[in-house]
Parts: sequence; structure tokens; C-alpha cells
Amino acid sequence: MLDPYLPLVLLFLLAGAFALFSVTAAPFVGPKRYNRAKLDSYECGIQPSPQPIVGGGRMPVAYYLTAMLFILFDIEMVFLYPFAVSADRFSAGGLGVFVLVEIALFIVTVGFAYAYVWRRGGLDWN
Amino acid sequence: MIVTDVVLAQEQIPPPAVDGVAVAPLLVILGGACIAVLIEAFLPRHQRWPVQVVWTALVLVVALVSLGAYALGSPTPVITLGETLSVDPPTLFLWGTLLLLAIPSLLMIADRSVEPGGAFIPSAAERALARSGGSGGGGSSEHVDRSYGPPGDAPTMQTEVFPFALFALGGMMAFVAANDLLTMFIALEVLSLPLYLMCGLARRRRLLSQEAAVKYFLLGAFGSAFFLYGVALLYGYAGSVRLSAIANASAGSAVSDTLLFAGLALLLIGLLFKGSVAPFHTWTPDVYQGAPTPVTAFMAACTKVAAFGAIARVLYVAFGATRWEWRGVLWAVAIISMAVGAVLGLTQTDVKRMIAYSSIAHAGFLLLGTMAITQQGTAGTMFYLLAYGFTTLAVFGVISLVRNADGEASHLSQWAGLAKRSPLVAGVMTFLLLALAGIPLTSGFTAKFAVFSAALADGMAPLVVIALVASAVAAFFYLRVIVMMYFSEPAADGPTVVVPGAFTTMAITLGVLVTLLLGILPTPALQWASGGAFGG
Amino acid sequence: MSPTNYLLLSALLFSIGAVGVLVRRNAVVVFMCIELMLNAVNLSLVTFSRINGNLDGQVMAFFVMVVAAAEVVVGLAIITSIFRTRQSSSVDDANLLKY
Amino acid sequence: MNTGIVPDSGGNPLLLILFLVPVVGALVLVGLRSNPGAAKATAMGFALLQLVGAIVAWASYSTAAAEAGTRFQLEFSVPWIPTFGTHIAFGVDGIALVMIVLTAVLVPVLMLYAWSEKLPEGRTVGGYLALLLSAQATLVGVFAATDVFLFYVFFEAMLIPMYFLIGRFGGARRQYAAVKFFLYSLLGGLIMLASLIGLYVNSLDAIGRGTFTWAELQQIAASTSTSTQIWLFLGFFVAFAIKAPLFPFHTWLPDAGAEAPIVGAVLLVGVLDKVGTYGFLRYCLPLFPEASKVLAPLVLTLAVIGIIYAALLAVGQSDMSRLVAYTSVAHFGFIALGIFSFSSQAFAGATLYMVNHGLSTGMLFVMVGMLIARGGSRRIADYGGVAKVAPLMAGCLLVAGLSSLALPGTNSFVSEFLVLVGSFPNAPVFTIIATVGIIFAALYVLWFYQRTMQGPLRGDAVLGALERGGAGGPGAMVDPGVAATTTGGSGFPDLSRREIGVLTPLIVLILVLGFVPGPVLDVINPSVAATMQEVGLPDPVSVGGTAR
Amino acid sequence: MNLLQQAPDLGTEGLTRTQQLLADDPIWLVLLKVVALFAIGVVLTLFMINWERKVVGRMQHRPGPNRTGPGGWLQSLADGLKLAFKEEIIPVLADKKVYFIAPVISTIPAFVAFSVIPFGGEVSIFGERTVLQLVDLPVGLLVVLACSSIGVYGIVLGGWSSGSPYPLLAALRSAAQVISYEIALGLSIVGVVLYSGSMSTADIVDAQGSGWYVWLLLPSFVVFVIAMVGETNRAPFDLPEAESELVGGFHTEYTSLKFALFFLAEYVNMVTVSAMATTLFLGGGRWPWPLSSFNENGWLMFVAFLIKTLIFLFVFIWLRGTLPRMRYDQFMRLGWKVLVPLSLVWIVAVFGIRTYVNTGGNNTALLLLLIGFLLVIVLGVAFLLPERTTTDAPIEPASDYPLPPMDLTVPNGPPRRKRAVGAGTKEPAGALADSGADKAGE
Repeated sequence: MLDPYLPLVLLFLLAGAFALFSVTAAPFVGPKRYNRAKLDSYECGIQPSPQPIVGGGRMPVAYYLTAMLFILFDIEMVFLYPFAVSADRFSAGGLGVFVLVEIALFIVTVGFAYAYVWRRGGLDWN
Repeated sequence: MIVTDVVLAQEQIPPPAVDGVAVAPLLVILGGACIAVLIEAFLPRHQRWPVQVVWTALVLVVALVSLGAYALGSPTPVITLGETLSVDPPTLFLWGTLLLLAIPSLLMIADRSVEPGGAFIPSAAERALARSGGSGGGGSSEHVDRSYGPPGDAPTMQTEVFPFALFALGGMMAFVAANDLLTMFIALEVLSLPLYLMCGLARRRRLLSQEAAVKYFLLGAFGSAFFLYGVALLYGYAGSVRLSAIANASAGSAVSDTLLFAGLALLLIGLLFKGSVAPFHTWTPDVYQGAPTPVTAFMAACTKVAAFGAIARVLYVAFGATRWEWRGVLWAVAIISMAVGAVLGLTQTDVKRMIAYSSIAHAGFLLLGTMAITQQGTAGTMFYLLAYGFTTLAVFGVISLVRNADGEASHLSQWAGLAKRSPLVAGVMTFLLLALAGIPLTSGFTAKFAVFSAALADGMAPLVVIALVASAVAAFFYLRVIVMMYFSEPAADGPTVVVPGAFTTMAITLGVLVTLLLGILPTPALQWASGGAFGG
Repeated sequence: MSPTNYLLLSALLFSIGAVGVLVRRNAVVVFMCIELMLNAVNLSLVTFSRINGNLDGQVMAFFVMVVAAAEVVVGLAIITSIFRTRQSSSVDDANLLKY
Repeated sequence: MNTGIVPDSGGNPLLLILFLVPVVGALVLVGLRSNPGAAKATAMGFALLQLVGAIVAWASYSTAAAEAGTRFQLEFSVPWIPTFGTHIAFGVDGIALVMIVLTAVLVPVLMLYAWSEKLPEGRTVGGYLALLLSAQATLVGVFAATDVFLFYVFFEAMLIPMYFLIGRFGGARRQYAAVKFFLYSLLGGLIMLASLIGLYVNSLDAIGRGTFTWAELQQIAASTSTSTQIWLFLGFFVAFAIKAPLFPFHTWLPDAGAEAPIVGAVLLVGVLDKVGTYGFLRYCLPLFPEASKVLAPLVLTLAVIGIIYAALLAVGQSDMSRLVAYTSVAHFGFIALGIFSFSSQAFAGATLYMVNHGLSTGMLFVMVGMLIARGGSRRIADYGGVAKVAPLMAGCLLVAGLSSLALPGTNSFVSEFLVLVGSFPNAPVFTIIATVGIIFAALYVLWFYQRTMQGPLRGDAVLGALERGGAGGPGAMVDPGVAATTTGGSGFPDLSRREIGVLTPLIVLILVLGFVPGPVLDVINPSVAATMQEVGLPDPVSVGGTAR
Repeated sequence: MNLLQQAPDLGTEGLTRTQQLLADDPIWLVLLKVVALFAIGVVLTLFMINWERKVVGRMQHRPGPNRTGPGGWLQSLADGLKLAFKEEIIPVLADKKVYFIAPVISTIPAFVAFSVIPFGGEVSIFGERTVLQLVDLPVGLLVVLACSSIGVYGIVLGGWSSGSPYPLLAALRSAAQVISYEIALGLSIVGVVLYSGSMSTADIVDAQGSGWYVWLLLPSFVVFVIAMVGETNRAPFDLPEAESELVGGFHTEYTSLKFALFFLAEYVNMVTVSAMATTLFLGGGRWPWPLSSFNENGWLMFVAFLIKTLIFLFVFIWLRGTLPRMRYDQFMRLGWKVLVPLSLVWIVAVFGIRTYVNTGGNNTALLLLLIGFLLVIVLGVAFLLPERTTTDAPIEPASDYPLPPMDLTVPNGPPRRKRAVGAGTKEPAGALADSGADKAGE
């Protein structure tokens, strides 16, 4: 019997091989006619403003807010899935209402945070 | 344990035990914190402060009442909430201690008279307003005292500290009651995360405050990672993270003890970190200095209670049987902590940093009590926590009163001649420092006595002697403050002692009274503390 | 594959993270090292779960993930606020830690 | 003997009152800081009240009962912290009683001395006297406590008023001296705390419950192993040796004694340090008899070294206050010698010495204080020929000095003689060496007297004061009372009426005790005998044979 | 807990039929499937590009590509080949290693997500009984979600490593967008998981034998469809590559095959989410009622699956052809303020209904509880919904979001203009003052 994840790994390898082949092959296949302007970063044809550091400059910190919100809710989902999967079995075990109350409490608790973020403008992008 | 009871269909699942009455204080605090978040969300800015203060006070009182009602019925120890929490006599004592300590802490947090508008950063909108208003002139964070002025006009503060404090308090309560290591870990985070944030909210010296927050956060997270790895190893050893299961496994297991002791070591690193025991103390001075003083007070008092409550529980319940194998290491840790606290405290010139080192030394003393796996040790530790908490709270209360134009004047030299400017404040501070030094007729002495006698009874005589020598060394730096206050002449441009508002006054008074009371009539508290052993 | 290997890997990752915390100066990098440590713990939890034959470890891994996420949020909040104060939007300036 | 039953409540409240009177006085004075006149009157009132109380205590102390075997009298006891087995328990034996009375006598005298003392900038006389009264309260507590825990509490609490007394009202280097004093004492106290806890734990093992009651602990002592005793003894010993400065632990005393205000110095050296020797007698010997016997040679060595060493240093001092402080170190050596030579005669001598030393050194300090108040300097070299301008003063100084060197006819002679006679049988070598100290004592006292009082007028302080006339120069701490009595007269006046009032009781006591020590010895002897019994050694010299 | 002691054992005992079949696959069949799956991805991409151009062309009354190959259908293949032979340009400021690896990171998850899609029923391939699915994992749904999350790394790293402002901004936007809509996407799946009691894709399809979830869980379906468009950065949510604002998006600096890889990944992702929508809500390869008998044949089910997926793909194209691009703030508001709360409320409702049904439908207390809860939620939402008219300023004058100044495009200025101006001009002065005060406080 095969490991159930083996095909997935194979697909991973195939896709990886393809992608890697593509990125490495590209320089060998295409022509090379460099000039300085080509190598500058693209800024609609105007002279590019000098970049402070290699690698594309600085991250606007404000995006962290989105990242934080995402993490909060993503984690909420992590708990909802096991709940969802096993809810029926709990119902069958006689704990249906208990589990329902629990999940409702859980979501309401997250709701507190959500309401807070909303009211304090955390969800406003302008 | 938790929700792993995923079973095959058609099987009747017993509902997890929930003793609502026993855990009511905890639920009240956490629920109150959630509501506080909503208050924060829905009320207009000028109403938040009063409503939050009233609400927080209400929550604390309700929690205390429910705790009192439950504890006075001399309940049997229960393990509840799906075996995650153990509500036994030490838990009840520690809960009581935490709630009692939280009251003055929150009073100080709520105070807006010492620093106009409160010690915390004003809310973002106000800052924006200050900017766009273009008043500028270098002092945009400087406000005239309008703290009780008309609504909408008052300098506000970040009222999020109230829910933060409540959440942290709830975390601490869960921490000391946790019956398994996972719950303990979650509680550890619940108590830590708000504290990290609170550290960075100072109205003055914001960079220092934020740097403290970053440092506390990074090192705290580092510490909890160690804790967690310890949990994992112990889980690997015992197949469960229940404290009693670990104890059983260590008693009867043929498995190599490497996992057990490696796990314990890592676990303790995390816990000792929280208790700011040297050599895991590096964050303490910076954070104590950088954080807003009310937060420092809260942190110094309550976190210590939580950390040592948890250490005591873990050592007592899970590792009591193997104590002879690990005790040597903790001896070393305790000695290091006492030495570091006492010796480095000597070199400090900032009062807050000095108290931080003092807290490191005290952590060493406390460790003595927790190492004694006896009921006496538990009781002594808990009493110590209670006593130390109130004293240190009041100390920080006093520190917050000595100010100059730049905010708090916490440099030691600025305290010169304080007794002349304000004999009362100097007297109170002297009394508190003597309590920290462990002079009789203060709670510090009774507490030290309780802890040291337990340690001595459990065969730690050398450690006790070292501890006493360390106390003598530590007394020197307390003395320096007293010398400064009483025997030096005040500088002409020295700081002033602000007249505290009702809240801070109450907090300091409470701290002083308890310090005195526990020094003179400690019997009720001692009896309550020795009400029973950890269950689990 | 023997579960011990996973444990060794976990220990290795944990050590890398710990060393990273100790030697790096950039707050965000330190922060990532801590996350690495937490995930190393997750790996060992799951492995132990397998060894012990119960699911506790896996559930714990869930909880650890949550906590890690909460830590990320708090950490990012603190780091964000410090950059706002410093009028700098770059995380590369996060080198104010002097242990 | 007390049978070890712990009285749970009540008893004779006299000692409690003796403790509370100064406490209340101090509290009242804190309220009166802004009004010096009222403060002084109130303080004196409380001090006299205390003196009356002490006399009542003396009167109610029954020598007969003590001889019949009652260890403590005037007992009072209420439970304090049941968890620790502590009581608020007071009671006195003869030894404690004389110390309490000595305190009660000295305090009003000192208040009189302090009546118009010039205090440092910004200090109030109310605070000064409040500290004095609170020091007195803690001293009463220390001497009267029959619960070891309570004793310890007072032992530590005693530091605080004295610390502030030195630190706030002392001389130029008062900060240094105060901190040094505090730290030494605190360190000692904390080491003692370790032993105290050890005692407690030991009692847990021995009788199943923790106790601090002195009588109970004394009974347990017999069954405690010698090694345990030695450890516990050492803890107590270090604390007491620091307090009663025995040789290697004495270095704080010259500083504290010299920098303290005169009132503080007298109280410190005269009474407070006696707590150390008192502790030897009350705690070290009865509670750790075996250990005491084992370690006695060590202590005796220290004591004798102290006698000789301190006397030598005293000879070499150029500072009057330090000189007096060093003489005290030597005297404490004698007391320790008496205590650790285990005979009732030596015990009685040591106890009497404690009282007498309080009086003689007290007077010496007062005299020094008066000199300094006139001349503004502590250097011996700054004075000379004072007897020419202030003969009365010179006479008083001579009395004090002679008492200090134990001239027959003064009080110290009786006690020193008892000590030497009593210790000879058990520790002949040490006694002989100690006797050398007497010679040094004569040397330093007389030399001091000669340099300052005799000969032509000389020295910056004396000449300067005379030049300035009665007005007093800048920085000179001239007593206004002094100036008042010598209006238009000398710049270095003789004793004022108030000063005579201060000195009279001291001189009277010095002489009376020198000739009639009997009443005091009567009070002391039964307790000394009981102590002897508790140590469990045969008494080489019977008490009955002491000089009457 | 003890009951599950045997849980980690992976004997054939607890496996579903699909899993058993897959477990018995010989290695050659697995390889065949892997290659076929890969081919499907590539072919569908080529097809989609062409199809999109043609359909959009039709919608805009122009023919679209019609030269290369029959009916122009080989146009995208030709484009792909042409890209391979184009010059590769790497900007000097680029972070070379990351720049190289980003397309790879983007491509691999796109294909891997494909592996759990149940394309059809049980078939016989060269005599081997198997199902038209590469793997059937108990956590199949999580694989898809995980892959879509990892794909974001490719975008962010690609944008960041280019060393150029536009790609960076686009990459950040893209990341923010993807993770925002991932919440809604994930929440919308919860209902499906609840009803099917499993996260295995094959199980979910099987569970829809009695009825497609699209009817049962209509709100979930709607949320899913919206979120999947957002997740794939497609119009009207194609803000990251908004040509008018950001030139070409995160891959502005990419050329030749690397550019092609990003393109490939984007279209494969589209196919994946469409296939997921089919699986979760449209019964996978199941034919609807009149044609239910087709369900006997696995290949016919494959056809049904393909048709359904193509319908979704058509919707993608249709949206692109007809809807204007949303503004960034509108887009985020839709995600966070509509889809998320809607999903949350809906989840509770679904849980409640499910429990109500499971307890036999006669539990009045539960019903009341449920209604009460919903009422609270609705009231809460109603309370929340009125947009804030109070004077509370936003948390911070957020000036560092990558937005072009509003006053560039709208001369008269929307209400927000003032704030934008304020943020742009006033802040530095105040900020300096603030930092000065801080220094003074040190």
C-alpha cells in the first residue's frame, strides 16, 4: 500500500521540476541584448528614483494591520473545522446542544473582537 | 483532557464537568473583560473612561464576592471545566490575592490626576487631533489639566488598558489554577499578551516604553517557547499533560527519566522567566523602568503571584515525588537570583530599576518556599506573595507621585531631601522599603519568616542563611533611598511630589495598611494560606 | 521512518530558533525565530501524539498555533506602534534591542 | 521555674504599659513637630511617666519570689500569630528589670540635655524627641520580651529610631555612620533570624508544634544535639556580638558613636548595645548551654582581644567621641568575659557592669558633648587647660573618667571587680590578660583628662571660643543655655544650671552604686543564679559571697 | 480519549471506498494520474486564455484571436512559446535569488491544490479499478486552502524582490486581498464540512448524493463564489494588477518564462477554485436529477465535472467582461464588513439547524435558543451597520497605504479628500513635534 501522500508529493515534484526548469532555462533560450535602461526598474518611463536598499524598498507598516486581522480570523477557522467535522458525532452522543452552545459562545467571543475592530475603524481602508 | 473526546458514533459522551460556582470568579473576570471590549467599541470617547472604571470595579467586586461566597462555604477541592482547572484551597487563596491586588492596581491605572489624563498614551484620535490642530510647539503630548473638564474636551487616555488588565488578570487566575500544562500555557499567554501591550502605552517617554514592550514581548515569547517545549517533552514522557498524570508517570514509569527532567528544566525556564528569577531576569529592569508605572505595579505584584503560584503547583503536584533529583538545580537558581538581585541592585541609580532588582531578589526568596514541597512551604509562599504584592504596589504608587516637568523623576539623585518636601510620602516610602527589606512589624518580615521557616524545616538551612545574607545586602540599597530622602538636602530644581488623586491615594493607603496589618496581625491571612494543599 | 527522527528534527529546529533569538538583533527576525521555535514544538507534539497513541498532542498543536497567532498579532502591534513613533515605516530599523 | 505552660491571655499589664507609654509619647510628638516648646514639655512628661512606671515595676518585683524560682515576674501574654506559635509575651527577671530601669533613668536625663541642643538645619526637636521615645519603647520591648520572636521583632525595630537619630541629627559624616550601623546590625539580625527559624523548626521536631516561648525553648534546649546548638548559637552570637561590639565586629561603633548626636550616642552605647550582652546572658547561654560551653574559649579570646585592642586604640585616638566609643568596646570585652566564664559572680558582675557602663559612659559622652558644644571641635588637640576656665566641668569629667576606669568607690569598680573575681576560677589566663586592660584604661582616661583639662589654656577650640566671647562663632554649636548663664563673660563658660541638672543624677548614681550596689545586686542575683542553673555548670563561686 | 487510542493506525479498516481504491493504485497509475493532472492544468490554462479573449472579444463586439490555429485556438500556445524565446531581463536592483524562486513558489501550490479534486467517479483504467482523483485525504479541503495561502508567498516575494515600487505595492495589495478573502472563503466552507461531516473532497461529493449543497447552503455558496473571485485576483477584484494604477501588477518586472509561470499559476488557480466550487456546492461530478443514471459511469461524471467547472470559468470571464474594477476600500469593505459577518452568522445558524434536526426536531428549548441567538446577532449587526457618523476619527491617519492621492482623479473631491490632504500635509509637522516631545521626555 502506498503512502496516501505519495501522489501529492509526486505532483509537487513534477510541478516543481517544471517551474524550476522554466526559470533556469529562460536565460539560455532567450536572446541577451542588455542595456542599462532595460535593467532599471520600471517607472513608466521616467528616470527611476533611487531605491534605498536592494530588494524593493520598504514595506508599508500599515499592511501589518491587515495581517493581524487575517491571523485572528484564520485561527478562528482552525477551530471551526474540527467542530464542524465532529458536530454530528457529538449530537449522536447526546451533546448536541452543549456543543452548539459552545460554538455559539466561541463565535460570540470572536464577535466581541470583531465588533471592536469594526467600531474602532480597523476595517476602514481609505 | 480537553476536546479530544472525539468518539465513534452512537457512543454516549459524558458531558465535561463544569462547576460554575467554583470557577465563577474566573468567568466573571473574563466575561467582564469581553464586555469591556464592547464598551470600548461602542461608547463615544468621552464616556469611555468613567464607564470603564465603573465597570472594571464592578467586575472585580462581583468576582471577589463570588469568590468569597464560595470560599467561605469551605468547599471541597474540585477539578472542573473538563479537568482543566483545579479549584483547591491554594487556588482560592491565590485568586483572592490576585483580585485583591488587582483593585489597587486598577485604581492606579485609572488615576488621571497624577499625570493629567492618565499615565497612558492618549487615544489615537486625540493624537491625530493634536497634530492636525497644528498647536505643535514641541509639546503636543503636553496637556493642561483638563482631566475632569467638559466631555469631548478632556485629554483622554487609551482606555483599552482596562480590558487588557482584566484579561491579564483572568489569565493569571487561570494560570494558578491550571490542572494541566496546556491550560497553563494558554493562561500564560492570556496573561502575558495584554501585559506586553500595556507596557508600551506610556504617555511620557514613549520610546523607552515601547522599547520595553518590544523587549518584554520578545523575551517573553522566548520564555514561553521554552515552556512549551517542556510541555511537549513531558507529554512525550507521560502521555498526558495533566499534572497528576505526570506525577503518576514519574512514580511508576520505567521510561528513561531524560524526557522528564529535560521537560521539567525547559518548563521551569519558562516559568522562572515569568517570575523574573535570575538568570532569566534580563527583561525585568528594563521593563519595570520603561513601562508606565501603574502597569509596572500591576505587573510586579500580580504577575509574581501568578508565576509563583504556578511554579508551586507544578512542583508540588507533578514533581513532588522526584524532588530530590531536581532540587539541586533550583538551589543554584535561587542562589543566583538572590545574589543577582541583591548585588546588581546596589549599582542602580534609578528607583524603578532598583525595585526591579529587588523583585529579582524576592523571587529568589520565593523560590525557597516553592522548593519546599510541604504544605507549610505552599502556605509560606502564598503569604509572601500576598505581602510582597501589596508592598510593591504601594511602592510604585509612591514612585509615580514624585515628578518633575518631564514626568516621573525616578532617578535616585532626584529623590534627595524628599522628606523635607513631603514628609508623609517619604515616611510611607520608608515604611514600604523597610517592609521590602524585611524589618519586623512589616508584612515583609512575617512573609520572610513564613517562607524561610518552611524552607528550613525542609532541610534547606544553607539556602536560608544565604537568603538572609542576601536580604542584608539588599537592605543596603533600600537604605540608600532612605538616606537620600532623609539625610540629603533637596536640590533647588528638584522634583515635586504631586498630591495624588483619590484613586492613587486609596491604592497607596491600601498597600500601606495591608503591609502594616500583615506585619502585626497576619494570623487570618496565614490561616487562610495554610488552608490546604494543592489538589490535582 | 522512526518517530525519533522527527523529534530530532524538532529539537534541531528549536535550537536554530533559540540561537537565532540570541544572535540576531532585528526585532522582526527575532520574532520569526520565536515562531520557528513554536512550530518546532508543534512538530514534536504531533510526533509524541503518534508515539503515545492518543490525540492530545494534535489538539495541543492546534492550541499552540492559536497562541502563536495571537503572539504574532501582539508582536506586530507593538512593532507597528514603535515604528509609528519613530516615524519610520521600515522593519529594518528594528535594531534597538541591546540585550 | 516556669513550667513551660504558655499563658494564653492577660497577666500583669505593667510591662505592656511601659512599652506603650513611649510609643504614645512618640506619636503625640509627631503631631507636635511644629511646636518645639510643647514638644519638649510633652516629651519630658512622657519620659517622667515612664520613669515612674519603671520605679513601680522595680517596686513590684519580688526578690523573694525570684529566689524561690519564679523565672519571670510581671508576666503578660496574649497569642499573636498562632500559626508561628508566637505570643506578645512580656516578663522580666532581675537582669531585664535593671536594664529597663536604667533606660527609664537615662531618657529623661538625655531629654534635659537635649533641651536646647542645636539641631542640624531643618530638623525639629519634636521629631528628635519622638525618635528618642520610640527608641526607648523598642528597648523596653527588647528587654521585657519573653517570646523569642517578639524579642527579635524589637531587636530589629530598635534599629530604625536609632538609624534616624544618627542619620538625621548626627555629625558631618552621619550618613555613612548611620548606614554602617544599620547594615551591620541588620546583617547580624538576619543571621539571627536564621537561627531563630532554626529554633522554631527545632521545636517543631522536639515537641511537635512550633513555639517561641522562651521557657519552652529553654526546656527543649537540653534535648537538642550539640551540633545543632552550635549552629543556632552562632546565629544568635553573631547578632549579639555585632550589637555589643565584640572585637572583630566592633568597627561600626566608633563611627556611629562619634557621628551620633550625644543623646543618640549615650542611648546607643549606654543601653542599646547592652542588648548584645543581655542577649548573651538571656538567650545564648540558657538556650544553647552545650554550645556555649564548647565555644566559650572562642568568645573569651575575642573578648580579651577586644579589651586590649580597643584600649590601645583608645589611647591613640585624637577624636574625643571616638575615644569614648573605643573605651566602650573595651568595656564590652569585660562584660563578655564575665558572661562566658560561667560563674554566678561573674554573671552578676557583668550584669551590673551593663548598668554601670551605661551610667559612666553616658556621662562621659555627655561631658564630651558639652565640650564640643563650647569648642565646636571633636579633636582632643583643640582643647587644653579647660579646667582654668571651667573648673566644674573639669571636675565632672574627672568623675566620669574615673568611673570609666573603675576607680574604687565608683560604680564600675564593683562590677569590674566582680567580673574579674568571678571569671578567674574558670578562665584564669583570660582574666589575667584582661587585667592589663585596666592599666590601659587608666592611661587613656587620665591622658585624655590631662590633655584637655590641665595645663595652660591652649588649643584652637578653646582659644577660638574665648576670642569670640559669649556670642559664639559661625558653626560653633554653642548652647544658648550656656550663653545665657555667662552673659558678658567668658566665651568658654562653665557648666550651666541645666547642665548641672543633667549631670547630677548621673554623678549621684555613679557614687551610690559605687558604695551601695546591694539593692541592685539583690535584684540581679536570683536571675543570675537561675541562668547558672540553666547553663548547667557547677558554680565555682557562690553568689552569697559577693561583696555586700 | 481512550476510545481513539487506535486512531493513528492507518489500517484499511477505517477507510472509505475511495481511499481504498486510491490506496491500491499501482505506481504506474499514480504516475499517469500525476502527469494527466499536470496536463489538465496546463491545457486548461491555454484554453482559458484563449477562451477569455474570445468571449471578452465577443462581449466587446470584436472577434478576439482568430489567426493562430483553427479558429485562433492555438493563440495562447503560440504566445507561450514566444515568451520562452524572449529576452530575460533581471533588474539590477532585484534580489536575485528571491526573484528567481518566486515564480516557482507561485506555480507549485497551484498544481498541488489540484491533487485533491475529485474529477469523477469510479472508473477502470487499463483494467485497474480506481477513481478519477489523485489523492483523497481526510484533510483535503485544508490542502486546497493551504496551497492558496502559500501561493501568496510567490506573489509577495516576486513583487518585493523586483526592486521596484509598483510591483511591491501591487504585491502587498495582492497579499492583503488574498488573505482578506481567504477568511470569507474559509468560513463559507464550514457549513459544507458540517453537513458532510468530513473534510475529504470525495466524501463531500458523496454526501451530496441526496442534494447539492448549493441549495441547502445558498449563502455559503454565494460567499464562496464572491470570495473565490477575490482570492484569485480576478476582475472586478483585480486591484493588484490594476493597469491604470500599478502598471502591470506584481509581475511588472518579470519577463519571458518567469512571467509565463505567474500567468500559468493564476489560471491554474482559477481552475482550482472553480473545481472546488463544483466539488463543494454542485455535487462534483454528479449529474442532476433527470440524468442521475449517468452517475453510474465515472467518465460521464468527469464530463459533468468539467462542464460545471467550465461554467464557473465562464463566470470569471463574464465578470471580467462586464464589471468595472472596484475601488480598494470598497473591495476590502465588502470582504470584511459583509462577507465575514454574514458567514459567521450563517455558520451559527447552520450549526443550530443541524443540531435541531439531529436532536429529532422537537427540541423547543433549542429552537428558542437558536432564534434568540439569531435575533441577538441580527440586532447586533443592525446596531453595527449604520456607518459611523460620530466624530470619532479613525485609529490613525493612515497615510502609508499605497493609494494614489484622491484629488488626482476627482477634482471636486469626495468627502475623504479632506482627510487625505490632512494626512498628507499636516502629519509631518505634528509628527515631528511629537517625536521632539518624546526626545525631550527621554
